[in-house]
Amino acid sequence: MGTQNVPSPLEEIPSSVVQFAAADKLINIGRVNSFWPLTFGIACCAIEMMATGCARFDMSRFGAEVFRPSPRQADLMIVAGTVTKKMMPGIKVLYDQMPEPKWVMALGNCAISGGPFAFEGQYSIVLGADEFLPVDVYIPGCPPRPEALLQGILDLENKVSGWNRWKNPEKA
Amino acid sequence: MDLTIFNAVIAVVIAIAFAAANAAYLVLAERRGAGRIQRRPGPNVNLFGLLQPPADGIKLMTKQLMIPGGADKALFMVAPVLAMAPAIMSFVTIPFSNTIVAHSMNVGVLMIFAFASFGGMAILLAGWGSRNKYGVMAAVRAVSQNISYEVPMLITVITIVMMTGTMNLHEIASLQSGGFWNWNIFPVSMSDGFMLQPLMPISFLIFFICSLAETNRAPFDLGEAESELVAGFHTEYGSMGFGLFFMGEYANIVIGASLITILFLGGWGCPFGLYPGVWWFLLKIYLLIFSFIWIRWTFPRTTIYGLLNLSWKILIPISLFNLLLTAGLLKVF
Amino acid sequence: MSGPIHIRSDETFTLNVGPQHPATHGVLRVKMEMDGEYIVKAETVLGYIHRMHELMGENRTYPQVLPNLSRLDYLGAMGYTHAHVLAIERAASIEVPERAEYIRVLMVELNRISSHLFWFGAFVMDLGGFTPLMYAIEDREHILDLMEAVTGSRLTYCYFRFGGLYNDVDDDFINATRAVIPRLRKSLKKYDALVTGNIIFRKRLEGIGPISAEMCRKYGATGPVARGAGLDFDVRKNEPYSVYSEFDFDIPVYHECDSLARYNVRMDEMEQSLRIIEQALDKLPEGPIMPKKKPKLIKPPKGDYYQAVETARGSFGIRIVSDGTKNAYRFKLRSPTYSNMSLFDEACEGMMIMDALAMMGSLDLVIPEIDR
Amino acid sequence: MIKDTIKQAFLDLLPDPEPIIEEPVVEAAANDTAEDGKKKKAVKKEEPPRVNGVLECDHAAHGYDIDVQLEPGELLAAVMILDKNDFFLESITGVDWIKEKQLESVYDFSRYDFDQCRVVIRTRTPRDNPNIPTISKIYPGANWHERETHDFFGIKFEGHPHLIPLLLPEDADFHPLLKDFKP
Repeated sequence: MGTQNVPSPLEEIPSSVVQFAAADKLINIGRVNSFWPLTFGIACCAIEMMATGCARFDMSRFGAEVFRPSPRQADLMIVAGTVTKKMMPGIKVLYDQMPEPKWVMALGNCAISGGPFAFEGQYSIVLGADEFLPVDVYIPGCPPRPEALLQGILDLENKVSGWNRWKNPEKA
Repeated sequence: MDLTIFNAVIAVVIAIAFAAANAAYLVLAERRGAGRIQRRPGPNVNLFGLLQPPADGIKLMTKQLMIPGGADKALFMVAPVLAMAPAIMSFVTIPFSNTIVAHSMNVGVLMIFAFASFGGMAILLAGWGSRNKYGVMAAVRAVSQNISYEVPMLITVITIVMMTGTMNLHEIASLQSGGFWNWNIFPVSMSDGFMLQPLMPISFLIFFICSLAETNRAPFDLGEAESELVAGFHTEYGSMGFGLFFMGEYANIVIGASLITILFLGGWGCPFGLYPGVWWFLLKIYLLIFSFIWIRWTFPRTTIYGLLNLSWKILIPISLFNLLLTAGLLKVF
Repeated sequence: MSGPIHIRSDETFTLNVGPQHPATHGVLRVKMEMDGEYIVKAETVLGYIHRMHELMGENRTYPQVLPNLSRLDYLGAMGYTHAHVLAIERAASIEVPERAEYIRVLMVELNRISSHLFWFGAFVMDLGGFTPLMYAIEDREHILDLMEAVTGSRLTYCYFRFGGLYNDVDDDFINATRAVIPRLRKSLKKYDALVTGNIIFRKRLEGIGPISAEMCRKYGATGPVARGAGLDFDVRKNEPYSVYSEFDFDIPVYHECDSLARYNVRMDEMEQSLRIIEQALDKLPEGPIMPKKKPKLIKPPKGDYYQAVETARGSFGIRIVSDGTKNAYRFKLRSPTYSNMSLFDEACEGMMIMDALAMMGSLDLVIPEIDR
Repeated sequence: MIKDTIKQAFLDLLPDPEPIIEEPVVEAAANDTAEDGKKKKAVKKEEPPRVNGVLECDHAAHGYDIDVQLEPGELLAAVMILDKNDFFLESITGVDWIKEKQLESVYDFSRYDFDQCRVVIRTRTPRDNPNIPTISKIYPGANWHERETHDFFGIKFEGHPHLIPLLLPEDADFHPLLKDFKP
């Protein structure tokens, strides 16, 4: 999955006499165990997002099934589908309405780069959600499979807290 | 004198702890229960999901506190507290067993209803204070719902009060000790002499429906009708404000279940008269809470007019009739 | 039970339902002028997922456009690609082997069931019941498994080719499909018991959102919306394409015109689709899946071609104006939900918001298909 | 058969009824293979634009039965005939004939009953001042279709109650499906 190694803002805090590292770690692990995504589907990928939340794949195992319809209660924005120029301000507002800390996932090729709709003569779409949002995890696919979304959530957990649910079998 | 104050403080602390723990773990129970009903595991990875509520709590507490521009700051801040506090206060008078009761009051039933009516107020303030159209609509709905369902609920409670002759919850529960045939729900009650009460199951049913509606649970969750009003009255609440609403909701459920248990199901008494104690009480309330969860994940939502019609056209006439007949029966037997 | 009598007050406010709203199933916006809980006037604003498929159809060659059709309506993608290949085959006069036609019908009907199952779950979720969605999606996953084994994708299929198919089905697929049919039949019975009979559910739908046959005609509504208004219109029967004339199936029609009628139509349609699948499996002929003679470059002769098919949402049409080159001169997509949605503004006037949203759910909207 | 009724009604409507072209030119091309089409293309380019008139088409080859081309002024009367005969509006769209400096508006009609008859009405208007009367008074469903056609082609529908962009942004001043459109 396309995670980037951007240093988390917590690492930039200058060290002081009192160390909060342990507390920070605990807080981050708490956060990553309860990503509440925003109920916000745009196109095809939203169906796979719903499929991920439903019976067979069940995002709830990782505490991430609480889809909140209000951005105030959400931590994670999954941009699932093509972002059009008409919709972009709306998505920006939704992102701004989410309280910190918040994360963004670009689900599917459209949200990554415009996908199949970036063609000559296109006037309507934004070429990827990262044109106006700080995307944390990119999940390619058209649409991505539910397993890919689950892996994306696990990657985001790792990115936020540096904590792994399981040992990486490839490294061991 | 000092001891009384000390006792009261201890009681309140225990009540808060009990309410908070209950609320936190009931959320988990709800999520796991929903999962079971929906053929999926639910949150189960960290210690069978037992660490899920702390994780949610940590997350909610460390989230940014946002007050939307244009909101009434004071109302916006006070509403979640008002949703949570009365629920905790109600715990003070609930007898968990013959000995475990913080303060046994003569007007315990009345006090709980007084506090319960705060719940509607909190929703109104939340919806109004957040200056959100969905919020206001949800608030208006929730208030009309609370008002409509308090009436049949109170009328039903009067039948109990008439039968037992007291408003003290502890006494009401004590009168039902012995076995399930002594419970108020049972049509033939024998605690102090033979009493024929064929209408008590109806009272129980009305009370059960009303407590579902009073706690804003599905199928009566019009205040936070997710598919229509986004998130209802707490649309603008994030972080712990939302958390308090959530906890308040579950604390209210516990209160509702406790009240049903005490009024109808014999409180801490064993169904067969053996080893009465707090465990029976907890068993009963958690069974009731499970049925609440079950109902929530089974039924679709009613409409606002369907809901009000149910109360004013069906439940209130039935409960009034019920009251009248019960009074007549009490006179005869 | 319809709503109580509404006494209008002078004060109204505007409520924006969408673009991000749980009930709109995507990015649709309805500007509602509200009087309390009542809708005085509604205006739908579209275009939030307008991706300009039609211009793509003109800029790209015909095979290149094929994947687009499944992005149009991701729930019933097979039916839409079917329309495209049929249109091109009609324009370029390509013969299709019989086996391919049968497999196409098989796939389209499987896809129709999966689409209706998803709609069923989402519709009940609109009404506040969350659990049926889970059951429906679980059943849907079984269908997706079948289709994935053959087509290679879960949602946005690009399985049909001009003249035939990309991949032949094998015995495993046929056996697995035969095994899934009784399972789905059982599920449909379960949904009937669980949802259709539920009193709250019926009270919320009976008599709510009336759409009369005349209104359907004036707005060009098709599919289950028209069939719920007593019109026995189904392109598969009225204007048989592919090999649909070989199959024995009924058009479910309900005359109540309300949301429950539209719900019932779709539930019955799943049963009919199962019947078609059974027959297609029985009749499946042997043979090739691609024609022997097929032009290397698809260049339909100059002219104007129209092809209508019945998708899960109604009559979908493709108009191709060809100028004899490998790109279309004009590529018009007539999407059924566009017409179905256009009557929402008029139909929801005077309704309460929760009834209006229940009606919106019963229209079975897929927003990218409206906006194209 | 409704087909004959409608055809006769259209023939009566048109002021100078053209003879029905039984074997239209486009039809002949449809039966040819692609290779032949290539050769003929050079010839066809000089073909004049289609004249107004009623055309009976082969449903199997084109997907519709009756194809009428008429002046914008006759549109309302023609649509009224279809309305009386219980047709429903499938869609409205446009075609940009840039070489002929004309915009064509295409109306698709169909029927709900089994007497299947798809009717296509075309009307052409000059490209520099495209004006066509609205049919949204007869078919309210045309409202959205006409707005969409206005979005994409800039055809102005006279008398339309609410001709603002529907699919394009509210302030859009471009018409993407015109052949000379550059984003």
